[in-house]
Amino acid sequence: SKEKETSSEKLQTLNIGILQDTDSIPILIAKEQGYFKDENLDVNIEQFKSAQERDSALQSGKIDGAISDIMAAAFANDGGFNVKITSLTNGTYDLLVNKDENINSLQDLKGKSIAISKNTLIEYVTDMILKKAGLTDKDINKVSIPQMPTRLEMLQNGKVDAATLPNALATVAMMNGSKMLDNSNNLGINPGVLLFTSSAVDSKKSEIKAFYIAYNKAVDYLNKEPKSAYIDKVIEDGGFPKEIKDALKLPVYQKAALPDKKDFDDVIKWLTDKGLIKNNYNYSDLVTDEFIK
Amino acid sequence: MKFNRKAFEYFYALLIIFLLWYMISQIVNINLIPSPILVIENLSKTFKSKLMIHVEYSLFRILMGILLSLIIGVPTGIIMGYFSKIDKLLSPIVYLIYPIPKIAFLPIVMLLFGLGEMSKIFMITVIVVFQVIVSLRDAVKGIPENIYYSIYSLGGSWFQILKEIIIPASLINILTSIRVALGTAISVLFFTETFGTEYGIGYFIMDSWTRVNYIDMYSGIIVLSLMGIILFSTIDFLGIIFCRW
Amino acid sequence: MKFNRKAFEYFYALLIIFLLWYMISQIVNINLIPSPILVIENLSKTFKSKLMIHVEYSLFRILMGILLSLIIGVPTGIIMGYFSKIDKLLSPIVYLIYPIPKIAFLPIVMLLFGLGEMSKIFMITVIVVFQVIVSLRDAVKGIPENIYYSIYSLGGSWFQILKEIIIPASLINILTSIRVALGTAISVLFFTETFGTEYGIGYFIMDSWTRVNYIDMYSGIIVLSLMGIILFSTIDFLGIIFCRW
Amino acid sequence: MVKVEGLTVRYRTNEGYFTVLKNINLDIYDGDVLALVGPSGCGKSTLLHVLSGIINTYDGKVTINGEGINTKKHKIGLVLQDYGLLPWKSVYENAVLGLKIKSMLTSDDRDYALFILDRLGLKEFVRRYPQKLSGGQRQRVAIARALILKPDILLMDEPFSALDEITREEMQELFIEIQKEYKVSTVFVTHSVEEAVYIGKRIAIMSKSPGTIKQIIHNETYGLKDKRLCREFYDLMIKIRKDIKEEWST
Amino acid sequence: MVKVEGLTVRYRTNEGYFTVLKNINLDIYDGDVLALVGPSGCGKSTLLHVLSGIINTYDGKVTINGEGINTKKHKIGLVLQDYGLLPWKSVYENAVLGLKIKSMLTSDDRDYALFILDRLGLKEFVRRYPQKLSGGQRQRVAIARALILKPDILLMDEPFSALDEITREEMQELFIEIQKEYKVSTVFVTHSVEEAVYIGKRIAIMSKSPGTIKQIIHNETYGLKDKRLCREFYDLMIKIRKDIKEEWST
Ligand SMILES: Nc1ncnc2c1ncn2[C@@H]1O[C@H](COP(=O)(O)OP(=O)(O)OP(=O)(O)O)[C@@H](O)[C@H]1O
Ligand SMILES: Nc1ncnc2c1ncn2[C@@H]1O[C@H](COP(=O)(O)OP(=O)(O)OP(=O)(O)O)[C@@H](O)[C@H]1O
Ligand SMILES: [Mg+2]
Ligand SMILES: [Mg+2]
Repeated sequence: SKEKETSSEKLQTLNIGILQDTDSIPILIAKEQGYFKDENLDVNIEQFKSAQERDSALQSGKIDGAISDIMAAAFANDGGFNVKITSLTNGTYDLLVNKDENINSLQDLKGKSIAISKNTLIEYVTDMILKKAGLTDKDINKVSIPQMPTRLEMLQNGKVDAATLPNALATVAMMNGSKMLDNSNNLGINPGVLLFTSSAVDSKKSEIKAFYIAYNKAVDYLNKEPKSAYIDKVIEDGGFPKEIKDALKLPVYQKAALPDKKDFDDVIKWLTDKGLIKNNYNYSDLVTDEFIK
Repeated sequence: MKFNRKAFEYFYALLIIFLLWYMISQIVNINLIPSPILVIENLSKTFKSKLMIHVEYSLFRILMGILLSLIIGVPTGIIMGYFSKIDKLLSPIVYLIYPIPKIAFLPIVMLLFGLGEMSKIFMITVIVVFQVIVSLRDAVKGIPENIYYSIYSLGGSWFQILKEIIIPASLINILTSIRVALGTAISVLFFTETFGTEYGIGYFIMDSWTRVNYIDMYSGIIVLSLMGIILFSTIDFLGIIFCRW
Repeated sequence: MKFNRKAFEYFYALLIIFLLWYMISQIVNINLIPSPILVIENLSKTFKSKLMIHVEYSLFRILMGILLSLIIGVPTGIIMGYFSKIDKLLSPIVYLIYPIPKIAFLPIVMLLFGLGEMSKIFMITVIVVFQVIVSLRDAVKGIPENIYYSIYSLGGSWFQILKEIIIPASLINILTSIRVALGTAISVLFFTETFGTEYGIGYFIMDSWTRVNYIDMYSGIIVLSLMGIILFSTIDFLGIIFCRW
Repeated sequence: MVKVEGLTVRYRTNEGYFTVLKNINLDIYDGDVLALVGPSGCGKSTLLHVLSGIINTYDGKVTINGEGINTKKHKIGLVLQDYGLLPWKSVYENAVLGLKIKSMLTSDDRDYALFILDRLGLKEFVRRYPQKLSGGQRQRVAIARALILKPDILLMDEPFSALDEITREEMQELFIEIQKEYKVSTVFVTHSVEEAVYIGKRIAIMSKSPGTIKQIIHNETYGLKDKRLCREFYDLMIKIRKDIKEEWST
Repeated sequence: MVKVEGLTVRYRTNEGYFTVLKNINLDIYDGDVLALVGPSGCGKSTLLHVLSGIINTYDGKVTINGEGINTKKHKIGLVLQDYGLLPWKSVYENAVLGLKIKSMLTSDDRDYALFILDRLGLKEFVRRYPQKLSGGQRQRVAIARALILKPDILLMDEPFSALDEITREEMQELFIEIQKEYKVSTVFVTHSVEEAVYIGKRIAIMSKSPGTIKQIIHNETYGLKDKRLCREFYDLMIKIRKDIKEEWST
């Protein structure tokens, strides 16, 4: 890698915001394994505890890109902040039911309460799962609990009958006896994406390209190495609960790819149907294939 | 006439803030700071249809929260201020609990009080009550000893001392602590209205924020401000009525 | 000896709280409320190696935040309290801004101050400063007119009036408002330390929470409480030194 | 009867304990009028504070009719040196505070209160707050409060010090009149030897700090009419002035 | 010279404006000692508040040496009726407050301050806070503050009202002594006709509220030694007493 350093021009630092979810793991690995350094790229990873903080940092230009989702991208553009989706990320979202509830199929959810966070990917996934079972908003009682750990506790202590949680916390719930009814992976939907601000897309092209080279290397690493080789580090840096170390089922990571067009259109339809965005976005409006061919 | 003057002052304050805001929005010209004109336009269009219901929910929660904080905090503070032995027992406990971020106990509160109104009001109360206790305690401690002399010599009961001396002497401080409590209560709405509800101005702001709808968000903030001003003015008015000496 | 007694009082308060906590944890027996014994064990094992650094960061932020709030809030409050014309101009503005949930301005704060220390300190300051302003203003307003008479007849300058009358007369209230501010500052750490840092006791608590590690979380809360107690005691001590009359 | 036996009072100051009153022995008979004269700072106010139950940590024994001071049971009328008015109560409310605390504000009381306030020249101020009164007016409100209570024991700390000579004499007459009617046992502190002799049945002379009682003089002129025209009146004044000059200037 | 021309002062109360002083005309010559006598509530304190610059909304004209009252320029020594001590300052700090405000606390001043405090019998209390003093001691601190300032104009509101007779006489002597030395123009309010005649060069008698000046009497006995042994002294007292009795009792 020494030769590379001399050959290429100096790259700018790339600031990436991540949340505590499994989508972020390839980035953590890339940093950890020095893949960014190999590309002569400085990546500064900023951890955020909530989507609001991540979006604030993005909107104020303090980070160039972030692990996010299609709805956040649509919201941002609708609010006048131009961001571009550059690739898909991998994560699953599980719909769980309390262990003491006698709910064995999606149909049993009728009349029950589900904890979600409103107008986010969590609600989207929940809606999609319910739709598959032929249920609508009227059939169930959605309860908004934005903080994920609180949602987890409410589920485990029977304050709600069901809840939708991301992979890591869902694993905790399942370890404690909650049952998974369905998840986004089974449905084949994947709204998680990596996005960059359009100013970063314009001014940090080579950086983003270098970033994806490292990202793909990390995906290779994840698919090749046994979980035990990296899980401790991932748990530590990713902010995951220690006790899920063995139980955690990581998603199958894919090399950087563009999101599915159907996924995208479904999300936009969901958003426009609910009146959450004013503009109707086409795939090409928000997604750029510049970095992934 | 007096009322008119007051209204004028607020009007002028609003004007200044809007002017400043307008100037900043024009200078920096980013979406983060939308022009106040757009916001007011949006507000005037949607207030009745969209925002009113949120205001009603929030108002109820704030008033209940403040009321509970006062019901608990005022007596506790007064007793701690007057009986230094009780102060010695309780103030370490207050000092220990006050700085704890109450939001960390949100799950426990939700377990105890459910997902409904109770837990929201409880959260407001538990955050605000300590400010009330500390202010009241210090106020009562600050009453000069010799004010009590006449009532001591008359053999006033503890209840009479309370009624004739302690409460009037610390009335200004009670009002101050209500003011401070109110400000805090309104701004913590934001955290208590994010769960288990789709109503409340805190929810509205947070939701607009998630949706990156800054115009809605600022509309909500303006409504919150106005709510604050109305409540604060009520207290000022009470102050004028009750502290006439 | 006096110090010992104080320490004893705190010790006893801690004991009571731990006992209560222990009983509750035994009765409900859910992992949301771990036994205090486990927490203290964890704390004693990890305090030096894990928590110390968080305490240092947080302490710095709190002290800077409080300091800034006082530097801004005390003069503003005093001036508003003394010059009723200025009060009439400024209090509508204060009343408008105070109840706004400052967290909603996070994007703007980030824009102005970045993700680092500055924006955290600013957030604390902007939340706390209004409480200081309101308390101080009300305190200065409450100084009886006739206390000023001697200095008026001596032709004291505004600065002398400030130094000889206003500050000593409102010293108790300044201390009260520092107490209230401190409690608030510590509990908002929680919201300001969640971005752009991996240090700070607020971060530690939040991080433990999202990791569903309640033992760590409660360890952090205990540390926060103890920080509070130490800071509160310092103020009590200052009060004894400065208010000797 | 009020009995003070071996009373010693200390104040705590930064420099340690400070003895204010030292071994005071004093009897106040029923219907007695004891004038207390003493140099500034000798502990007169402190003594009244003890008698009125404000100070209750002292050495010695203070009893009223054989039992300890019980402010709930005994009706103690007190005029404090700094008046002790409550700024948040109007003149009328301040004046009837004593009755209100003793919970017996009948319409007769109200009439009596207004009568006394009128006699004290405060009629037009009943609805004012104390902060808006002159010094002498405030003092009269304090006197009114004590008198309206119709107390068993009346303790007055320089009650006429802020009044002009004419008002002062009117007040003295009023006091004598009320005293005659209700026979209330009274201790009153005064700086004026003339006043002590004019009003007092007995006159106690205190020493410089730490205060002790040096002399108790039985006032032969008590009850005489037109005292100020009597020779004995002036003789007693001269005697007392001589005594205190010797006593206090050392 | 202090010149008061057509001074009228009103207070605002809940019931409207209340005229306290009405068309007061008064000259205070340099080195003058004007004793002000008036019934309680007639506006004596209010007049001193005007002269000392505390009240500055009034009708009429008040000038010192031809210009308006300027508290920054003139050194005004003021003894307030309620003393006006600052509770957070020790006796010494309270006493030198005037000098400190006028920013000239030299070591000579300190010596003078201690000398005055000693003369007022406050030596042992210099480090105490006012709340721990007796009424008379507080009053003496207030007097000390005014004297230590070595003022151009000295305004005293019943300065000796809380002092026993002996101390009072000592204070009177001290005042006369200082007045002789520094020739400070003085206005002092008193309730005692005897004191007015003993100290005053001129004696102003005020009417009942709303206060006006009824008479200004030139005191022929001013400056006499051993006044209290002079016939004229008593004659003047009797005359004044007669006048005020007529004047105030209507
Ligand atoms: N709270 C206190 N703490 C300490 N010392 C005090 C306190 N109050 C009064 N003293 C002191 O006790 C002594 C007696 O005070 P007291 O007020 O009883 O005097 P007094 O006889 O009423 O005097 P005066 O005639 O001046 O009112 C004084 O020397 C005073 O300095
Ligand atoms: N702040 C005020 N507001 C309204 N009225 C006032 C105020 N202060 C004093 N007064 C009234 O003004 C009149 C004169 O008051 P002032 O204090 O000047 O009297 P004074 O001559 O000093 O009486 P005293 O001898 O009793 O001290 C009184 O009748 C009083 O009730
Ligand atoms: Mg006294
Ligand atoms: Mg007066």
